[in-house]
Amino acid sequence: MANGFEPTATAPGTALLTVDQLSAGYGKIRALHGISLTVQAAQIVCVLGANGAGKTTLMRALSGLLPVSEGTACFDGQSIANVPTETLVRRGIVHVPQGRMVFAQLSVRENLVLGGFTRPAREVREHIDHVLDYFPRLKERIGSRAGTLSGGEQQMLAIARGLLAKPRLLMLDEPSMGVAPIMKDSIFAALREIRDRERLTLLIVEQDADIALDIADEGYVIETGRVVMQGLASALAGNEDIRRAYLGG
Amino acid sequence: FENKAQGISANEIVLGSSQPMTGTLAYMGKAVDEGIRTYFDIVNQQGGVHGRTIKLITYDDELKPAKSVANAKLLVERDKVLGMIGNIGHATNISAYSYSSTKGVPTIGALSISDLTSSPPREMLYVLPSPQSTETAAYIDYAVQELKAKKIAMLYQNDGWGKPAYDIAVKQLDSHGMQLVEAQSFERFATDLTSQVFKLKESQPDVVVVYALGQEAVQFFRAAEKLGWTPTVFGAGGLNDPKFVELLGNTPSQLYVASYYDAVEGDNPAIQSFFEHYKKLYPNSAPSSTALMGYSAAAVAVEALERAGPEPSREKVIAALNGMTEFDQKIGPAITFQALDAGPYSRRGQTGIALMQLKDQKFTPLGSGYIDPVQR
Amino acid sequence: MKRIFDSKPWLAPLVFVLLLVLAPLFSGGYVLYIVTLVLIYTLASFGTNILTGYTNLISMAGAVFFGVGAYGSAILTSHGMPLVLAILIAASIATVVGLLLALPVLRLEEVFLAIATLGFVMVSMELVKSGGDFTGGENGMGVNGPTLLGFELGEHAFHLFVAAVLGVALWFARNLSQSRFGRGFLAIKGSETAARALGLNTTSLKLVAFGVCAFYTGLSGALYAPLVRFIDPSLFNIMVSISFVSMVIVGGLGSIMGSVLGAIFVIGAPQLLTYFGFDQFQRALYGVAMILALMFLPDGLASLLKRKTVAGADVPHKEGL
Amino acid sequence: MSVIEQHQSPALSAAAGAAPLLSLSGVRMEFGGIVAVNDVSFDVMPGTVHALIGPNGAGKTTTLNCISRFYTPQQGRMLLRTASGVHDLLAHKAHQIARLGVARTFQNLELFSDLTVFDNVLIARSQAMQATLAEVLLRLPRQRREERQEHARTEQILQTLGLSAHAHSVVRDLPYGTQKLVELARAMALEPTLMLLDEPAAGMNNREIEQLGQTLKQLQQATGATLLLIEHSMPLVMTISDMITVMHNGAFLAQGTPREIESHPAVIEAYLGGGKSGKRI
Amino acid sequence: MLQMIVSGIALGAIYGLIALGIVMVFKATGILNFAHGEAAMLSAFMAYTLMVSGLPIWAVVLLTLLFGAALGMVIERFIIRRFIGKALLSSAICTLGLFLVFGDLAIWIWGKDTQELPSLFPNAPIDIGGVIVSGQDLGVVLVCAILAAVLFGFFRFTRLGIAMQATMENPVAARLMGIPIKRIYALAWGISHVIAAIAGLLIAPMTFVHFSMMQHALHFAFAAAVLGGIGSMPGALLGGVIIGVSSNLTGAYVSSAWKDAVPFIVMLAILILRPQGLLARKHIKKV
Ligand SMILES: Nc1ncnc2c1ncn2[C@@H]1O[C@H](COP(=O)(O)OP(=O)(O)OP(=O)(O)O)[C@@H](O)[C@H]1O
Ligand SMILES: Nc1ncnc2c1ncn2[C@@H]1O[C@H](COP(=O)(O)OP(=O)(O)OP(=O)(O)O)[C@@H](O)[C@H]1O
Ligand SMILES: CC(C)C[C@H](N)C(=O)O
Ligand SMILES: [Mg+2]
Ligand SMILES: [Mg+2]
Repeated sequence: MANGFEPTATAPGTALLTVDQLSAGYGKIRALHGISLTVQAAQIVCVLGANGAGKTTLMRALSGLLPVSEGTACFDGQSIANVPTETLVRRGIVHVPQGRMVFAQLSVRENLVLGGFTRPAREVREHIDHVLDYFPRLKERIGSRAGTLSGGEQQMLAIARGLLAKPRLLMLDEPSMGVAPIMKDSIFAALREIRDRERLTLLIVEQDADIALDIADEGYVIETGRVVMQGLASALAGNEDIRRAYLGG
Repeated sequence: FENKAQGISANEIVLGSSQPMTGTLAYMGKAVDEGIRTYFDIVNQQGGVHGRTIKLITYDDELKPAKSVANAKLLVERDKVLGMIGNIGHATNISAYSYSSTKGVPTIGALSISDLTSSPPREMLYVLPSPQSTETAAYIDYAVQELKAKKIAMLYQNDGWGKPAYDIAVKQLDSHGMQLVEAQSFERFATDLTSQVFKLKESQPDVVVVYALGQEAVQFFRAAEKLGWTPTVFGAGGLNDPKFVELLGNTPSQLYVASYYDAVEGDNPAIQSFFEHYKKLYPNSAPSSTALMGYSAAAVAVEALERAGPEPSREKVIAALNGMTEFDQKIGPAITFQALDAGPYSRRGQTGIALMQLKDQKFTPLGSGYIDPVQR
Repeated sequence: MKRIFDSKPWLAPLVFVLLLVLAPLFSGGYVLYIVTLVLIYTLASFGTNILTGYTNLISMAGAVFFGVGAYGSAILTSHGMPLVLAILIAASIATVVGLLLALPVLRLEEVFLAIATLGFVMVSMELVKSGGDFTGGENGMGVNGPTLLGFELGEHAFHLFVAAVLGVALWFARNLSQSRFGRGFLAIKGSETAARALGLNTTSLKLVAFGVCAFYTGLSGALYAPLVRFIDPSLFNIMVSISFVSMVIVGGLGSIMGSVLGAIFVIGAPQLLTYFGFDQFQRALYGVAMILALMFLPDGLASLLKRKTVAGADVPHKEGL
Repeated sequence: MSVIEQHQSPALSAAAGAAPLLSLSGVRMEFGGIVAVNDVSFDVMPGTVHALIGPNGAGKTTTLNCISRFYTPQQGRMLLRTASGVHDLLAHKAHQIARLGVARTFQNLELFSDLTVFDNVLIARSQAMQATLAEVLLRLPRQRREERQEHARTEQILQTLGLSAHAHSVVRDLPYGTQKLVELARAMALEPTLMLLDEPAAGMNNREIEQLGQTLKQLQQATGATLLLIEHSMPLVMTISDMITVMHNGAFLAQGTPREIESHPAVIEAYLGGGKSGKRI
Repeated sequence: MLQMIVSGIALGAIYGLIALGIVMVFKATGILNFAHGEAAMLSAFMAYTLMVSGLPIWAVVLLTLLFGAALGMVIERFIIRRFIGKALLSSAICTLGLFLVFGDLAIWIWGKDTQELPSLFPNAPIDIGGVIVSGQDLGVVLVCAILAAVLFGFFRFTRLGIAMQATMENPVAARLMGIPIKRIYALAWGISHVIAAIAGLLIAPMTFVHFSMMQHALHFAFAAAVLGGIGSMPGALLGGVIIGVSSNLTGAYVSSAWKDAVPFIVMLAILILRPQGLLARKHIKKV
C-alpha cells in the first residue's frame, strides 16, 4: 500500500490486549498491584491517574522494559509478560515513552529511520514522508540533530517515530506533554484519523483528561497501582463526581 | 646443623630472588631465573653443597621498586631465605637492599650493569656483571683505535639503561678529543625507529653505537636496510643472544657486541654442558647470554656457600663473599670483590667484557680476550 | 532510606580502618609494609575519588601528582629538610601543579579530559628524565628513610605516622564531602547545567576538586618515597594513573570507604596472590578478580558494606529507565 | 489600546509608574542559520506573573536561555533591575545570573537525579553559605552553624511544597510530576527575585495544575518574586498571569492581559487554535 | 623533511588502525576498550601459530580475522554485556582487567619470547623522488584509509550503523525501536576485533610478535582516537597521522627524547581549541 499501512488481521470487537491482575515494580518496590484492563482492536483506550499512580510503570511493564512479577498480559492471544522489548516491537507493540527519549545526537531523519527499524527500509522511506505530513514542523528540521529541537518538537518526533514502526498497538505515555494547544488538538485528531483509517489500536496515558476522554472510547483511572474506575470514555467524562474525585478541574 | 631463621635446614638451603616475571622485561627475569635453577639443579644432582640441596624461591616484581621491597620482606620474613640472589635491575636492587641490609641479608649476585648499582659500593650488595662504563668505553676505544673511526653516532634507549651508556660514550669520546656526530633516542617498545635511523644515516657515521635490545635493535637494522644503509654497529651487551640473531636474520651490516661471558654457542665446555642441562629442564627456552647471568649468580652463591662451610650463616656467607678474589666462574672473567673502600668497583664481581662480532648468524669472539678499560 | 551526608555510618568504617592500622603492628615486616603501602595509596585513592567519584572528572594525571609528591619529598629531605615539612611542601607543590594543569583542560569532558591529562603524564616523565642531578634523571634517586624530629622512624613508627596522616586526611575528606564544596562536586556530576543555574561557579569548584585531588595524591607520593627508598621516572607511568582510577572504580565511586577498599584491592590483592603462592599468573588472576568484581559489584566493593556508600555518588551517570 | 500597541511596553511601565524588573530589547539568537529568536523585546514588571507563550519552536526556551545566560544572543540587550542597580545580563556568566537573584527551572528536567530530593534543594542553598575551604575542612563553628541553618531551611522549603514525604527519596525514582515539583523547590531555594519557569506544569493533571497555580501565586505573594512563566497549559496561564507575551517563529507576536490574548485573532490562529486545549477551563 | 613526514604518515596509520577499532566499539557501545591492543596482540600470535603450522598466507589471514571476530563476540557475551548502559568508567576499568588477563594469557600460551611474522606486503623499499617508503608502509596506510572509509559509510549511511549509534546513546530507547541491542553489542565487538586482528597482522611485521608489542602504540592510538573526536573514523586516521607526523618531526628536528611527549602536547593544544576533537560533531545538550 502506498502509505505503508496494511490492514491488521484482527477483527474489530475482539480483544487485542488483555491484562489480568498484573503486578510489576522496581526491585522490591511494587508500583502496580494487580491491574486488569482490556483493549479491543482499533479502540482508543486512555489511562488516567494522578502523578505517581503507576501509569508509566504500566506501560513499561507492557513493553517489556520492566519485569512482570504477577499476573498475565496477552497480546493477540500470545503472552507478552516478560518478553523482550525488541520482540514485542516486531509483534506490533510500540511504546512512545514519557520524556521523549529521542536520540539527541542523531538527525531527525535518522531518528525516524530507526522508528522503522523492524520494517523493510524502502517501505519506511516512503512512510516517513507520509507521517511528516502530520508534523510540518519536523519536515522543516529533517536534517537537524534531534537534540537541537524544542521540547514540543521533540515530542512530535517521538510520536512520529512511534508511528513509523507501523504498530498494531501504539502506547503513548503523555503524548501531549509540552505540546502547544493547537498542536495538541491536531495530534489527537491525527491519531483518531489514523485509527479510523489504519485500524491502529491506541493505549494512551494522558494528564489532560478532557482531551483524552474526548478521543478515547474507553477510559481507566488508576491510583497507587490499582484500577479504581473504568468505563466508556463518555461516561467518565460526563460524571461530575468522577471528575472531581480523580480528574481535577 | 640447622638455622631455620636463616634458611638453613639439615638438608636444604633456601635462597630468594625477585625478578621481573611479568611486564616488559619479563623475558629477562625468566631467563635469569631458569639459569639459576639450572645451575642449582646441576649442583643438587651432585649432592648439593655440604650435603644440602639449594632451593630457590622467586617472586615477580615487574621491575617495580615498591614490589621488590615487598618481595624482599616476604623472602626474608616468611620464607626465611639465607640471602637474595640474581635480582635484576638497578632501582629494584637498591630499594630491596634498603630493607634487606637492615636485616643483615646479603644480595649474592645482583644483576645490574648500571654503574650506580655498585657505586657507591654497598656493603651487602654484590653486583656481578661488568658495568656499563666498561662496555661502552670499550666500544668507543675499539672503534677509535682499531677501526679508526672518525665519526661516531649513537642510538640509545631513553631510560636508566640507555642514557647512562650515552653519557659514558660522550665522556670516553671526549678523552679521545672527539664528539658524537649524532645522538638519537627512543622509548622501549617503540613502534617505529625510522626517524631516528634517518637522522643517524644523514650524519654519515663510520660507527654507530646502538643501545637497543631485542626487537628495537632488529627494527634499527630493518629501518637501515629500508633506507639503503649498511652501518657498522656496536650493539649493547644484551644483544649477545641467539634469539636476537634469529629475529635479525641475515644483515649486510657489521655488528659488534660486548659479552660478559664467553659465546653462548661457542666451545666453552662449561657453557656447553650448562645449556645441555638447561635445555633438558626448559625445552621451550632458547639458550641466551641472559641465562648465563643466572649461571654466574648461582655459581657465586654456590662458591660462597662452599666457603662458608658445613655450618653456614649469613655472616659466614658475607665473609666468604668479601674474601672472594679471582673466583673462576668458568664462563667468563674471574669474580673478585674488594674491600668496601677500594673504590667504585669494589662490589662489582667482574669488570671485563669480550668483544664479539656477528659472523654467519653467530657471535664469535674477536679474539682480543676480555677488555677491561676500568682496570681496577 | 538513603540519606547523603549522614554522619552516623562512620562508626563501622572507623573500626575497620583502626583494624587496618593496628593489626599489622603485631606482625610487622611484610604484612606491615603492604598495609603501610595500602594506607599510602588510600590517600591517592581519596584524592582521585573526589575528582572522579564526586565531580565526575576523569583525570589520568594522578601519576603526575604522585610523582611530584614523591620527588618533592625525596629532594627536600635529601637537602636536610625535616620529613613532615618536606611532605607538606611536596604535597603543596603537587597542588599547584594540579591547579596549573587543570586550568587549560577544564573545558574538556570525559574521555577527552582523560586522554588530555594522559598527555601530562607523558610530558612530565620526559621532564623528570631530563632533570639531571636534581632528579637523578633516568637513573632515579635513592631516598632517605623516614625521620621525625631527628629520630629515624622504624617501620612500625612510620606506619603509625602514615596512619595518623591518613586519619587527618580522612577527617578532612569527610568534612569536605559534607559541605557546600562536596555537594557542589556532586552537583557538577549530576548536571553541570543545573549547577550553574543554581549559582555554583563550576569552574572554580572543578579547580578545587583538582587541587584537592592533587594534594592528596601528592601527599601519597610524598609518603611513598621514604617508604620505598627509591624513586625513578617510572613513577610517571600511565599505569600508575590508571591504578588510582581503578581503585576508585573497583572500590566504589563517591564512597570514601570505597577508596580504602579500592586501595586494598588494587595494591593489596596482587601482593596477597603472591603471598599465597599464586605469583605465576598473578596479573591474570588479579585481572580476573577485577573483572568479576566489576561485573558483580558494579557499585564497587563498598556496596558490600552497603550503608557506608554515599548515596547518589555511586549511581551510574548514564540515563537509565 | 490595542494589544499590539502595548508592545511599546516601556511606555506602559512608565505609565504604571514602575520600572521594569527585566527588560529585553532586540534580542536575536541564531544557530547556524536557524533563527530561534528574532529581534524580541519585552519588559517584565516587578511583582507580576508574566507568561511567555507561543507555538512549539517559537523560541521561548531559547529566550529563557539567553536571559539565564546559557546562550549569548548575537544581538540585543537584556537589563535586570535589582536593589543594587541595573545590571547588563550580557556582562554576566550563568552562575552569576543566579547570584543576581534569577532562578530558573528547565523544560527537560535538569535535576541531580542520583541525589535525594533533600540534597537537590540543599545544593541550591550553597550561595547562602560563606564558610571558606579551610573552615570546611576543620569544621569550624561557622561551617557547623551554616550547615545546621541550611538543613533547617531546606526542610522548610520542602514542607512548603509538600515534598517532605519524599525528602529522602532519590530523585530518579520519583514520578515525573513530582520531579517537576522538585525543580521548582530547588529554584525557590535560591530565594530569587525573578523566577524563570519553563513549563512547570508539564506532566501534571488538571487538579495538580490548579494546585501548582495556587502555590505559585502564594509564593509570589509571600516573597514578592516576579515570575516569567513559559507554559502550554492555558488553564494555568490564563488564571495566574498578569501579562502575557506571545512569540511566533522566533519573533514577538503579541502582548496583553489574559483576556486580550485569549481573543487575539493572530494568537488564536498561530497558537490557541479552535479546539479544547486552547481554552481556559 | 619530506621523508620524515611520509614515514610519519606511515607510523600514524598504525596508530590510526588501532584507533579505528577503539572508536568503532566506543561509537556503538560507549565502552573505552583498553584491551583492544592486547586483542590485536593475541591475533598476531594466532597468526604466528598458524603461519608456523605451514598454512598458506591467505588461510592464515582468513583464520586470524575469524579468530578476531570470535574473540570479540566471546568477550562481549560473557563480560561486556553486563555493562550495557552502565557508566563509562566501570566498563573501561573492566577492560583493563582484560588487558592484564590477555597479557598473561599470551605468555602462558606463547611464552615470553619475541617471534616474527612476515609482512603481507612486499617489503622492498620504493624510492619516490628521494622519499623512501616500504611496501609495508604503503600497505598499512592503504588498508587504514580503506577501513576508515568503509566504517565511515557504515555509520553514516546504513541503518545498522545508525542503530549502533542509537544503542550507545540510549539503550532503552533503542530497544523501544525494536533494535536488538545485545546483538548490536555482539556485532560491534565482533567487528572491532576483526579490525584488531587486521591491526595485529599489519603491525606485527614491524614490532614483532611478543606479549607487549602493542603497549607502546596503545597510548598513541588512544590519543589519535580522541584527537579525531572518538566518534569519527576519518578522525581516527587523521588523529593518527597528526600524532605520527608530529612525533617524527620532533624526533628529527627537536630531540628524539621528546618524540613521545610532543605529540601529546600537540593533541592537548588542539583539544583546547576544539574540545570535541577534530572531526567529530559537538555533543548536543540542549536545556
Ligand atoms: N525507577 C524507579 N525506581 C523506583 N521506584 C520508581 C521508579 N520509577 C517510578 N517509581 C515509583 O513507582 C510509582 C509509580 O510511578 P510512575 O512513574 O509509574 O507514575 P506515573 O503515574 O507515570 O506518574 P506521572 O504522571 O508523574 O508520570 C511511584 O511511586 C514512583 O515513585
Ligand atoms: N542549540 C540549537 N541548535 C539549533 N537549533 C536550535 C537550538 N536551540 C533551539 N533551536 C531551534 O530554535 C527553535 C526554538 O526553540 P525553543 O526551544 O526556544 O522553542 P520553544 O519555544 O521553547 O518551543 P517548545 O514550546 O516546543 O518548548 C526551534 O526550532 C529549535 O529547533
Ligand atoms: C641486566 C641489565 C642488562 C639491564 C638492567 N635493567 C640494568 O639495570 O642494568
Ligand atoms: Mg508517568
Ligand atoms: Mg521550550
